[in-house]
Amino acid sequence: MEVKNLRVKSMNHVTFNDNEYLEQYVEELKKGGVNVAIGCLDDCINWGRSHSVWPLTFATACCGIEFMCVGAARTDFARFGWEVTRNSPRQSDVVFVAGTIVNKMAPVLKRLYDQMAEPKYVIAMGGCAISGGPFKNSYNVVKGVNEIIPVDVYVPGCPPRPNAVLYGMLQMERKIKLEGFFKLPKKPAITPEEKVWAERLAKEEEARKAAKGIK
Amino acid sequence: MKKYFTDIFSGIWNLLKGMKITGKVLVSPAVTECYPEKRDELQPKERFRAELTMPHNENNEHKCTACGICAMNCPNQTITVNKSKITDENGKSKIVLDQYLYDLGSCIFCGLCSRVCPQGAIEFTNNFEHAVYTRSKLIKQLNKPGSKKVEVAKPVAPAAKPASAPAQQEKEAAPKQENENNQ
Amino acid sequence: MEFITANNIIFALLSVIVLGCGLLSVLTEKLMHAAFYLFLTLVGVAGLYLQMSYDFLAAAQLSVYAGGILMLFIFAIVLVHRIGENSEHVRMGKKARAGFAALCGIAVVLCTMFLFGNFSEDPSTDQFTETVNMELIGCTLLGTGKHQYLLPFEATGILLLACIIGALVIANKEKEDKE
Amino acid sequence: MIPVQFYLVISTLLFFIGVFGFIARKNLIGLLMSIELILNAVNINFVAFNRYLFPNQLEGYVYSLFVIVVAAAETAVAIAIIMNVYRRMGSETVKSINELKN
Amino acid sequence: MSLELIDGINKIHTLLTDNIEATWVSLIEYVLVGLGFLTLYALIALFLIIFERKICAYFQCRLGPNRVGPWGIFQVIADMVKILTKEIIPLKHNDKLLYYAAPFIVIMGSLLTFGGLQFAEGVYGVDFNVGVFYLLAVSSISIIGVMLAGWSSNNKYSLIGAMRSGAQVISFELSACLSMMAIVILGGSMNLSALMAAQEDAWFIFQSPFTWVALVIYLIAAHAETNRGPFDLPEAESELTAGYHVEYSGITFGFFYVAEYCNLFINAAIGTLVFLGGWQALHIPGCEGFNAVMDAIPSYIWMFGKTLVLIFLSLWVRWTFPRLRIDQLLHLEWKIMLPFSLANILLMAIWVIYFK
Amino acid sequence: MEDIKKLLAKVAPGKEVAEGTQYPTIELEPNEVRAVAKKLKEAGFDYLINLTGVDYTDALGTVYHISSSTNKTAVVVLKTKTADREEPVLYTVSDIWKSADLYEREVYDFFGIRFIDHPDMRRIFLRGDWKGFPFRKDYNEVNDTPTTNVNIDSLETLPSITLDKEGKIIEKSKQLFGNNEYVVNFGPQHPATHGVLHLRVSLDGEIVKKVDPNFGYIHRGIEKMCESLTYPQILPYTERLDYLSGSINRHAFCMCVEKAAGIEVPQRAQYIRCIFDELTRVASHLLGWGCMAMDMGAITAFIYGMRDREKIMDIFEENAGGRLMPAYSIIGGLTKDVVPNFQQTVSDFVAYMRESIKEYHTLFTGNPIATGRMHNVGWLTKETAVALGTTGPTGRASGWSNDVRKLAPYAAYDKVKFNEVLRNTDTCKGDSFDRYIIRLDEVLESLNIIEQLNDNLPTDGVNVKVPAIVKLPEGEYYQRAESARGDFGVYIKSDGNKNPYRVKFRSPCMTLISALDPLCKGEKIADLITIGASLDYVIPCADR
Amino acid sequence: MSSYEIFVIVFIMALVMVLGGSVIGLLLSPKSENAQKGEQYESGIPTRGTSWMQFKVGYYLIAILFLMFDVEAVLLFPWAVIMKGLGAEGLYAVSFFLVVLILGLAYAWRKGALEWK
Ligand code: SF4
Ligand code: SF4
Ligand code: SF4
Repeated sequence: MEVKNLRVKSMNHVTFNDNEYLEQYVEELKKGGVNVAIGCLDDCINWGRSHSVWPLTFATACCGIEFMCVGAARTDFARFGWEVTRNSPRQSDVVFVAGTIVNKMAPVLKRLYDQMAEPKYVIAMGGCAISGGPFKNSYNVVKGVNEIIPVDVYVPGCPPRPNAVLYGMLQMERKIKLEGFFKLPKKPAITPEEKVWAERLAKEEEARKAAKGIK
Repeated sequence: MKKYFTDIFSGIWNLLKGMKITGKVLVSPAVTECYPEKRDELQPKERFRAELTMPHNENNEHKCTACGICAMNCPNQTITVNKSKITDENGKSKIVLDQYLYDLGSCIFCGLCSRVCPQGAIEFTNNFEHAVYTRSKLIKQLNKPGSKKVEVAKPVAPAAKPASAPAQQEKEAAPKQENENNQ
Repeated sequence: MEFITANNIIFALLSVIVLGCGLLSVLTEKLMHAAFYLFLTLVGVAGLYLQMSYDFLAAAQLSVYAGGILMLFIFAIVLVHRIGENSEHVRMGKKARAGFAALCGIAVVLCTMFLFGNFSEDPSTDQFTETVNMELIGCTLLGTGKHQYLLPFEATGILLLACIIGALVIANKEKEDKE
Repeated sequence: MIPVQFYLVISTLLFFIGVFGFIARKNLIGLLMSIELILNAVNINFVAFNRYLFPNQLEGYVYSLFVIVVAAAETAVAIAIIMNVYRRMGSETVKSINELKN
Repeated sequence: MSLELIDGINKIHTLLTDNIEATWVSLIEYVLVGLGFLTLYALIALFLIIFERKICAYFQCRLGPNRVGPWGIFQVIADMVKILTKEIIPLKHNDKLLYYAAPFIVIMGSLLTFGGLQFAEGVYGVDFNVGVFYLLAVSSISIIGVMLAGWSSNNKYSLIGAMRSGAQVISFELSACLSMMAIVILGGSMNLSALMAAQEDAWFIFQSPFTWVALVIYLIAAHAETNRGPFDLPEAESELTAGYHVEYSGITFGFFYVAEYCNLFINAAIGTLVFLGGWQALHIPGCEGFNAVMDAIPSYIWMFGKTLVLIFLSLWVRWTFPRLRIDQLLHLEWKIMLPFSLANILLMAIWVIYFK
Repeated sequence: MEDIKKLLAKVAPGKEVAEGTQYPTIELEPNEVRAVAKKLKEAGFDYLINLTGVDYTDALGTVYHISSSTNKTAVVVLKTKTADREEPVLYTVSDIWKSADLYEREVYDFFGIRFIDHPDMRRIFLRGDWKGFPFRKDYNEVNDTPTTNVNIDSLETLPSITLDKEGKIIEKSKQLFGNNEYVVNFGPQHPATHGVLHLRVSLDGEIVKKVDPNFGYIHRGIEKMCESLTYPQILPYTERLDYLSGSINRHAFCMCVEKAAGIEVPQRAQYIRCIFDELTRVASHLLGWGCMAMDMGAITAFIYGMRDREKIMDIFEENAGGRLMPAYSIIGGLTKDVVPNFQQTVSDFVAYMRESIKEYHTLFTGNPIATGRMHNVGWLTKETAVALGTTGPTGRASGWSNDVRKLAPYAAYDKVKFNEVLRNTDTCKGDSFDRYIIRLDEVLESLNIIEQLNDNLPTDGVNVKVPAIVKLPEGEYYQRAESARGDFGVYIKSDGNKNPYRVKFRSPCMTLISALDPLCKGEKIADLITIGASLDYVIPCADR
Repeated sequence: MSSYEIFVIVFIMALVMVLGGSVIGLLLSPKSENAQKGEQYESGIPTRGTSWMQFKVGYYLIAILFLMFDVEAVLLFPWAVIMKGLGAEGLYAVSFFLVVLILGLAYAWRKGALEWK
């Protein structure tokens, strides 16, 4: 499927951010050659999967409250078929990392993620989950959950308003629709930018450590 | 014995009353706002802080002097101001803004930066649709390529809105008085 | 070909379930598995009753055995038995002896049956499609005449009462023990 | 139709499977389950004979009904006792009953 | 329609018997009937899932699924596709045999009950002599599956959930049984067809005041047996995260999910058949014109309509009340519903003797 | 003030009461603390507000803020310190004031001070394998993100120390749970622990035998971060402590700084701040109500609560520019004036909310299932409440009048008439139902306050000019405020720089969580959830 | 089609459904392996000890009571069917039976077996 042909009800292609990523993703998929029958089956399955993404209840902090709002009457993510929040990782498809992840929580999150059934996705919601956010200088906070688990969509905000979360969910929907289901699972592709980012992070970290040492 | 029966009946009565409430809601219209369908009507209130922007006027000019006060005041180094010293034709050296980098992914929308900016060069808009697949895309360069600082002395008229935020069109009057209130 | 009627196939299937699961149930070392196989056996037996068109009996079998007694077993096993722990390691010798005894018994009974049994006038020609009517069962249970069982019926009531009391007494004893 | 012998064979086999379990099992609950098997075997017998010999009287039928009832009663009390044994001895094998006696 | 359906079936039957050997005919027919059942079963589950989601959303002043297909009706299909393609996790410490057998037992129990229902005039799989009792008996099988599921997962939440579920379902089964007995007294038969015939002129709820008591008791008990709120202790989301099926993933979880919804239907359908006249139209004695109009409505619409009403009631209850605690639950069953249903049986017997 | 000084002279003879401080303060040697504490307790000072650890660079010490449940406005401060930085030990007061239990564990975790005879000296927030004590000024350890779960057994043994006759330290340890106990983990990822609390619950069938709350899954180190931030920069962090009463926390911090720096805030700002506080309280109670209903299985009620809460969020968004985190108060006033139709919106909301509350009562309060689950479950007597320091609605439901808005009025609270909502102590002793109903009553009371403030909004400005860099004079400052969960306190120790030397937030939630174990003992699993919901704690507030 | 055949068909259909579903699921779904996947889920924390439950008398008391009443119901159904025909006589016949059982319930109630301990 082409990125441009991707249908998302009531939103058109250009209103979305970061289409480049999807294009690159499709390119990569195409490299392997697409079997028509499989491609069709892929589309069917992906249609189903993209409209039935059950989140794991995982809220650690303030973003969790906004996440509750997403589920409440005003925004109602049930409209997208996402409403069945499962408490058991076995039955859920996506983790909304809503809130700060600290060192003590990191292994728990990792364990939960590991225990989820494939295919599984991660949405980092809020500054804390993306980069440590407000607490990125803290001694105990994980600087972005992608240090522990692969993240599919980043929803910035502190906390993001419910509609922003919906927007993130639509992004997720688009991504799932493009995937080659029979080529799953594979590690999320690490783009060059991501690498740069990681290096930058490492540098920051070193600088911080050095600064502490001097004191 | 009497209590046993009254308990049962009052219990049932109260349960029915509860069901009446939900039944009433069942027939009244839903309060759900359909976000992507009614996207245009559902812009947040104008004061809502969702993204830091640097307004540019029609000549692609902004007001930032690259003083770095905002970056200094930011609690978690969300803003990076890269500046360079240049000598202009008059031989005077001055500092110009190279890159104004803003990390949407770690901003906490405290509004401190825009409050402390002596030039009023940055302000918040309420465009909240930022979700991306790559984290590095969240780092935004706020000054547009090729832009430079306006030469007019302050205070300046409010600059034109960047084209990327169409929702901002109706919001014109607000910034002026806001600037006055800034401490 | 005349053997391969749906009826016979089903009978074969049911007997395989009954005997196979019965056997597994005594052979398996895990108690919960034994209960599970026992469950299948009971369902199979209910199937046999059904095949004979004794549907009330089949339903009673399901309701009391599969729904009630087995639940009790499962509760008991959950409460006194750990998962993953094999129930017992019966010595081979004991098993062999038991097996021998059982085989002997089977041999004796079957021999008796087929040597002395008189199956010449095969009564199986009856078609059992007509079911026992419920009124008949009711009258049999509640009547006082010959071949009617009101007295045992009432006695069952007392038996059940005795059971309730007995079980409660034992349970209360436990509480006292605890205190 | 299925000749009556078949039922008898099944019932015999099931009966002795139960007997085997009764002898071979150490665990009290296991024992009880074997008893259930035996009772079921008997029931099959009752029912089959009733069906084949006196389809219009319900002797065997009612008997098996009562057997089911009694089985329920027996299990209930037996399990209550097993629980008690378990609480005292911390195990539910035949041996613990013997120990209980002493 | 139902009669045409039977006609059609007969035609197929003759067509087949004319051409193929009898054994094969019956085999083919078995397969067809089986598949028919399965399809109906699955369709009902799918329909109920979306029905509940929508209704629940309206109770909560939300919209519910509305983006997949018109009014979101394809939502469940998406769910089904998703759940089918989800990984089945190989657990480490579970009891494999029972773990995989448990969904089978649950589905079996619910399908067996399903097979004993009547869907319209003359449309049923089997017409047992002991119809009502059969339904009660086979529906008690599912709980064994639930217990095994909880135990074999080797997880503390699931074990506690299973134990609760066991205690709850067996308790409420009693009341369901006894309330049904009241109807059997009134109708004088356990056979569903006979009960239907007895309701031709007036549904049972219009025949005796005690039927109402029985109906209420039955509805509560049936609701409790489906393990749905306010009786969802076994899967109490906020206590045990997901209860007895906490370790099940993918389609194995899907089975529990489907069975839950089908049980919802089955229980409502039994309630309809036994209390509300099943597929019988609403008749008012002496009001011929009205009766004729009612008769014009096909029987399957009556059946499903009434069932939906009962389902809606149960959803209403579910989405209004908080969950009971286990002692409240037992109090409700053993100290309120059981005495009431025992008394109800006696009263019904007296009623039948003196007023019928 | 005077009689407290007299009292202090009596309980601690020979100790001078420091001059020029906000509260009467005395400094004690470590070994005197217990004796003085005991005497103070006997004199009626039975409520330990706060216990703060401080690193004085040359010494490590603790600061105790103590108040009384009878003489409510009285606050005294004790201080003690030890110069030993290698093996610092102090004496526990956890047997005198029960709430000190967790506070002392916290001090141990942050500063490494061990308390003699404290029964449970495990780390509280940080992982058992954490290196170093982060709040010490010389802390420079590096801790990597761990990827494996902590060996849970490190939570099983409770280390403690005691003194033998010669005064030598003896290490002891105790087992928390028996080997055969059935211990179930509730949380950190659990729908009913309101975030990431980790409860280890020992069960006997359905009955709860013991609850061991395990904190720290959201310990973000805010207090330590504050030490390197300027005062305006700290403000956004206060909102993220207890995000459900964010505005109130922010208000409290602003007040603390303003008082210390001598900044006079205009009346209009004070009024608006109070309106926002009360709106926050209403929003928080609505969420609390909804969550309680949801935890008890009534999901619909939760959605109704959230529906009405959205109206408050709208007001916040329109005026302050944030929903959950309004970020409205700043040092010296407010960021902006309210929008012109503010008053109208608020009074509409008040009217709407009053109707809604009635609906809530019919829907949930009257429900026999709900009442059956809440009545007689989780008794919290007034004495226990005071001892544990469970303030706020929880304490008031037990009949302990502790509303800071009443006993130390701040901002505009002395200008409005309102009642402190207390549950009648004769008929109820503080069970879950009391804690439930008091929240709805408080909402009504808050609506009254809002109405009064809203009708009399002054028209002077909303902020005053403050210096670009706020510096507080050297000293210690403490400010209490009534957050939605109770007595919120800000402790600032300043050394005159633009950054505070030490900041401590008195979290009302930590003490609430400490009430879980005594309340849940002997109740059922379902009650554990109900009690937890009725206490209405917010974990990030406790973990900070 | 006679009754038990449906019984068997449905049995087989249940098998088909479960097996078919599982096979499709196993074939289609992507798999991944990691050390923690097969471990028990307990809110993300490794479980402590076995998940075996402590002995609890309440559950089996309920089960026993249920069993007794279930048996009673089974015996009462034939009576219920012919109740109409028997008239008052039938009522007397079972009333003894019923009273005995109600006594049982009353006894259990008095003994507190119906409370949850
Ligand atoms: S991103 Fe902001 S709102 Fe979200 S959890 Fe972190 S601090 Fe809270
Ligand atoms: S935005 Fe304002 S404060 Fe920041 S560098 Fe530019 S002029 Fe200075
Ligand atoms: S809003 Fe706050 S966090 Fe964001 S850039 Fe401005 S000062 Fe930094």
